[in-house]
Amino acid sequence: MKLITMKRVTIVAEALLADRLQEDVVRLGASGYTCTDADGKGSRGVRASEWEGKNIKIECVVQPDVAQRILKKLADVYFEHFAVIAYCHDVEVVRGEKYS
Amino acid sequence: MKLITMKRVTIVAEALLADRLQEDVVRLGASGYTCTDADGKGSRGVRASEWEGKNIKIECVVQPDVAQRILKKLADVYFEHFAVIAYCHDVEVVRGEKYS
Amino acid sequence: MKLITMKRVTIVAEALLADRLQEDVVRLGASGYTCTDADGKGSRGVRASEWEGKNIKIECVVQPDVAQRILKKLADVYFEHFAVIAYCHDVEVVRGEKYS
Amino acid sequence: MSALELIQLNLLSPVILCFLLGIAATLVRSDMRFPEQLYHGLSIYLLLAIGLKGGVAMVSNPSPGMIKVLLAAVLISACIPLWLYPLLRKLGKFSSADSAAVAAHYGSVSVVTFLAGIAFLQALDVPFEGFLPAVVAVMEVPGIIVALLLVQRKNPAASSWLGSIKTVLTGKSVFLLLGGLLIGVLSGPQGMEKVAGFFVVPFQGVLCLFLLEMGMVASRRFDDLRKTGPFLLVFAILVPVLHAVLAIWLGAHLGLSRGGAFILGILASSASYIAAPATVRLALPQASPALYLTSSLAITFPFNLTVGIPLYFAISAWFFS
Amino acid sequence: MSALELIQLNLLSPVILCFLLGIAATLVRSDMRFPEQLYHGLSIYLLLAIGLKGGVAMVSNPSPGMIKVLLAAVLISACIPLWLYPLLRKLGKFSSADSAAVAAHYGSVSVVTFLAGIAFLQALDVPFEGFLPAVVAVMEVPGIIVALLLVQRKNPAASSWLGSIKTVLTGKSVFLLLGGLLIGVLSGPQGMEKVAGFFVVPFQGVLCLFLLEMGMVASRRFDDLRKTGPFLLVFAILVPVLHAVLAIWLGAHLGLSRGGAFILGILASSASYIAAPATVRLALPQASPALYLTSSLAITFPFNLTVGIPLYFAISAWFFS
Amino acid sequence: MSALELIQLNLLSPVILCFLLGIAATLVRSDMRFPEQLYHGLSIYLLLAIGLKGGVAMVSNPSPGMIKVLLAAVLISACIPLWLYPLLRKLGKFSSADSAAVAAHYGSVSVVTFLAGIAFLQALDVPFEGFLPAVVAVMEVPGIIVALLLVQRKNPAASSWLGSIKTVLTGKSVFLLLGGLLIGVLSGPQGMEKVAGFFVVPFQGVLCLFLLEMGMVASRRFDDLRKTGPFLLVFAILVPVLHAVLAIWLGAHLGLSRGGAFILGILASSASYIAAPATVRLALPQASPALYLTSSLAITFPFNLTVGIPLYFAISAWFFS
Ligand SMILES: Nc1ncnc2c1ncn2[C@@H]1O[C@H](COP(=O)(O)O)[C@@H](O)[C@H]1O
Ligand SMILES: Nc1ncnc2c1ncn2[C@@H]1O[C@H](COP(=O)(O)O)[C@@H](O)[C@H]1O
Ligand SMILES: Nc1ncnc2c1ncn2[C@@H]1O[C@H](COP(=O)(O)O)[C@@H](O)[C@H]1O
Ligand code: NA
Ligand code: NA
Ligand code: NA
Repeated sequence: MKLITMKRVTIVAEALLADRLQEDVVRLGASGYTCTDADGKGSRGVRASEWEGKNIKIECVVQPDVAQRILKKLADVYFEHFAVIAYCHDVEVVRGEKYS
Repeated sequence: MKLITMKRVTIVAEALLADRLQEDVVRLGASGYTCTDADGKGSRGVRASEWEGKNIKIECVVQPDVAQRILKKLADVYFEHFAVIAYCHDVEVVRGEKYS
Repeated sequence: MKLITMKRVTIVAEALLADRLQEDVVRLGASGYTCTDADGKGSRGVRASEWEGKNIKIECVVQPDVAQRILKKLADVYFEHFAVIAYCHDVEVVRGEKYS
Repeated sequence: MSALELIQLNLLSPVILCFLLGIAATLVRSDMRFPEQLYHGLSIYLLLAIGLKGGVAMVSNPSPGMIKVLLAAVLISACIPLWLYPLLRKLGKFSSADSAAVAAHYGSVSVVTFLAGIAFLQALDVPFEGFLPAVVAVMEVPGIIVALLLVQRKNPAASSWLGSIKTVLTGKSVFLLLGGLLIGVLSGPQGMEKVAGFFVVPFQGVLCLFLLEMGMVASRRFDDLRKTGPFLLVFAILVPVLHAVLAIWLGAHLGLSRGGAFILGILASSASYIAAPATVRLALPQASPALYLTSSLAITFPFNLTVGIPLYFAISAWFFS
Repeated sequence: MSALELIQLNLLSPVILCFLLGIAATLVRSDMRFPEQLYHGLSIYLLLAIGLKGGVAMVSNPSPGMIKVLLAAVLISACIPLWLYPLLRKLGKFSSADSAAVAAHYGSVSVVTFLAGIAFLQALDVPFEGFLPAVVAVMEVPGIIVALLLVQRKNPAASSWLGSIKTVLTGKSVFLLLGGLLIGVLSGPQGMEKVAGFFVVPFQGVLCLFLLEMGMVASRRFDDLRKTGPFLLVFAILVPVLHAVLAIWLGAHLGLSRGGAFILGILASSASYIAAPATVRLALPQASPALYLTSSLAITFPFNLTVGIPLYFAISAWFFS
Repeated sequence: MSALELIQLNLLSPVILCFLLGIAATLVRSDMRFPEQLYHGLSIYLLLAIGLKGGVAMVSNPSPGMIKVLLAAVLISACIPLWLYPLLRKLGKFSSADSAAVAAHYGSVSVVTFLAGIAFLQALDVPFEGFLPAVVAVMEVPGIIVALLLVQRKNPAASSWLGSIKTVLTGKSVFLLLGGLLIGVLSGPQGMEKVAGFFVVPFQGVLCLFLLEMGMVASRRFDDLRKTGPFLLVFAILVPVLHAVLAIWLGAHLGLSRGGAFILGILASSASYIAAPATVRLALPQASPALYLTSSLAITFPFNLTVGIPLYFAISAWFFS
């Protein structure tokens, strides 16, 4: 069982951004993503549509350079005005070729 | 893109504890948390209100010492009688200052 | 607070497989699992029952050898025809004995 | 009608048949799942609707003696744990925490059993007091509080006193029952007329759907019956019958109609499986949910729905003749 | 009425218009999302309600020959895959797994198409047999099992035989249809009276809402039509028409009323898109969902709803005059 | 009736009492949670039902002058931001983005306020034009677009122009209102008859349940009132009254009935809290949601529901006597 090391990027953001962030991660090189509904509290606590769905969590398994690009894009574009956090860590996957 | 290493703590617990655990992690130093609904099976399998929401999963990104304190608190207070598991691992975040 | 290193395995799969995968991980040695509903997009995009629940995400904290076995089983049995991804990484848990 | 005819009438009503169908779903391992949010939605509907109807009934047919009945109802709730706790300790050999936990459940009430009782009265065209939803509301909390007072809590995980009381008081059933009553009283029959198409016409059918789910929930606990032993089984059937008889007798003396006294009996007899478990779990984490939920949800609740309701109604004839 | 007038009547009914609105929602890329749990809740309601009504009809207007019709219905379902499998293998050049998968879908039935057929009959005031929901229930499973028997499964991921049969038998539609029927029979017209405000009065409107969602679901598959080729398109329209005609003819000979024979035609004609896909996906993972879901959900289902229903009713006149 | 009597009538209607009960739930910190998917389900129902009823009314009682009214409605929406933007900039000292954001909300409309207005007219038996749902649909979008045009967007996170317009146009309220209207027109009174048990009979009651949730949502924003200052409070009450009076006057001149003119007033007066916030958040991320949501959801919406509706109706008497 050969395992290959990749990065998993986790993004938590207000639900309104779902479509955009999903497009972004794919455009930046993710071969896919997994998205779950979430609730949360942060330092800002600002959200525009309280009862229209709260937060979403997007997770994608990507090559390290793609992870870098995704985090950079988030920092540049979304961090200032939107409720968004993001982080990444190493994971070991089976069949690494699926993710590139 | 400078990344800073932090700890992500994951807590899975019966839904009834949601409010208390969220207050706990914030009191112990987390700048925020993300909470999702979950189902699950463990070694105990005890739950008081089957159809009133099952488990919850709380994830928070914190400084290592805060992670330690959270895990300790959980072990001391909740592990004996409640359906709770918790673990942590390293993550790399953008803008580490947000989390302290 | 003594922490013990274990593996967390994450499986994302089409919802139809939920029962089977849960049985599989327990049979292969997991002491429990946590399961959340999820949405997602991958390279295949094939699913049989679009509106009957989308994806599920199963997470389990296990001994390294159990993690190996779970990943192998998934690769052998499910990867060819089903929409499934899986990966694992190290986590630190309190009271490691609970997981074996 | 004889008790047997009443039991048959009850068992063949759509409401109870749906409950039995829910039990069957678990037994044949059907993959039917009841959406959780639908369950919550239906419960909001049922609580608000029964409150509303009660409120309107209160202004259109005011029944005297409400305050007296409410006080008696609080007293009943508060006293139940006082005798159940020693009973469970001594006869049942339960731990202190387990005894208090079970006592709390029988001190509180089951709203769904109440609704089934009302549906039963309506099928028989027996009248009852409009303020009964208020009786449900005041009976939900006292028994839980008294039971928790009976046992010392030194567990670090146990919720604080204030926390426990807050949990039960802000529960949605108390809030919606009283809120519905108030709206019913304020908007009166003309207001009701406009919303009867939603809150009255489909009510019994919605109750059917809800009981389908309750049947599934209750029967998922049937497996635990083997673990909990025969004492609990006997306890969870005899105690409700006893409580029902005493409360009906008391209701008759308080001047309630036969329907009203019967409902008071149902309430005293029933055991909570929503407010009490949530509160007890946090306040007495060392108590075993397998014990208190099995007795209230897997024994008393199905017993009351199927046999208890017609039985108590037959019994109520003794006091009203 | 001519077939054309019937088509017009059908297309302008709120039920079908809501279905078309659902399709439009996908085409104009509206951001409307139908809550998943609402979908599940409505389906539970519709299945239980149609069962209930059938059960009550069975006791108030018993129709003879139910057993005969049920047996014939099982036979129809079981035989359909037997001729469709070679047809798809030879003419369609489909793989063995794909052929069996598609055959399984046409051997089973679509409950929603059945409900739309019933609504159509009610709009025309045409009577039908009360036991028809039982016919739906028995037609759901046999075709799937027969189709799976036709192909050898050596894939390690494939579910076991027993597993497949269990999946289809414990499905919620079979369970709720039969459960509803039983409740209807047991509680009878007086029981029904109490719950008619929920299970009868709003039924057609609920069906509208449900078809709004079904329109969105079906049309999301339209894109796949380009991939699946012309053979499947022709197959998924001609085969249903053929099945409908044969089943109506058979129904007439079995002594069914015109309405009943028409419904038997609808059922034979319709293709499953709930029970069959779930079972087939697990039993034949190598078969392409794009093929079987596109044909049943994106072609046959909309065709039957819009054109098939009035067409089959017009055809049924040949056998009843 | 005097304005005061009308206010009392409105405040004691079940619909408004449920809204107040929702506010109370937040204030007493009840743990009642309204299931999110139920909220979405009810909103789909309400939009479709009101559209349907309007469509049927359009064919059974055609009212002249629809096009004229629709054009006027678009114009009203489009003009509102043009004067509110400078007002907020100058008098309110708001940033450019904040001013445009708030202006967008008042240029659009609140469907729930509209529904409450209709319920109010029905309680008084005042007739109104069938095409009013179309007026709601056309008033939702223009004000938002005009407001966004008023401010330059150079933020990299801001959504593109096309994106913003797409978001508002494909929103579910516009789609369902117009879709319902179309279905109503096509299927006519006979079609309606079949589904009235679902789309008409329970309508007001469903609206009650929906407003219970809206009360909770609105009141969760009450805390922000302290942060936003007195200017916004005055703004969010006076501006709606002014808009209502002007629109009623205009409606009277366009030949609308008193009911119709009153509804036009309600619409002009109301502020969006669904379409506008979603669009503005993405198009003007630097604008503060605390400002625009507090004013529209926590001030204008409750004000209009409780005081505005009866007040505007009393005012409408000036123009129709
Ligand atoms: N320290 C944290 N750990 C986990 N999740 C967080 C943390 N801080 C914020 N979040 C999540 O990110 C969302 C936005 O955070 P913020 O922008 O700080 O309001 C919150 O709603 C949480 O779901
Ligand atoms: N790179 C990825 N990162 C995270 N999740 C993924 C990724 N690729 C696929 N998935 C998830 O796995 C499911 C199946 O993927 P696939 O088999 O590629 O269609 C998708 O629906 C996603 O939820
Ligand atoms: N090994 C495990 N891996 C992942 N989640 C677990 C594991 N064991 C328990 N859980 C989760 O923790 C909850 C409580 O576990 P327990 O206290 O063992 O019953 C379960 O319902 C699961 O959601
Ligand atoms: Na009791
Ligand atoms: Na068929
Ligand atoms: Na406006």
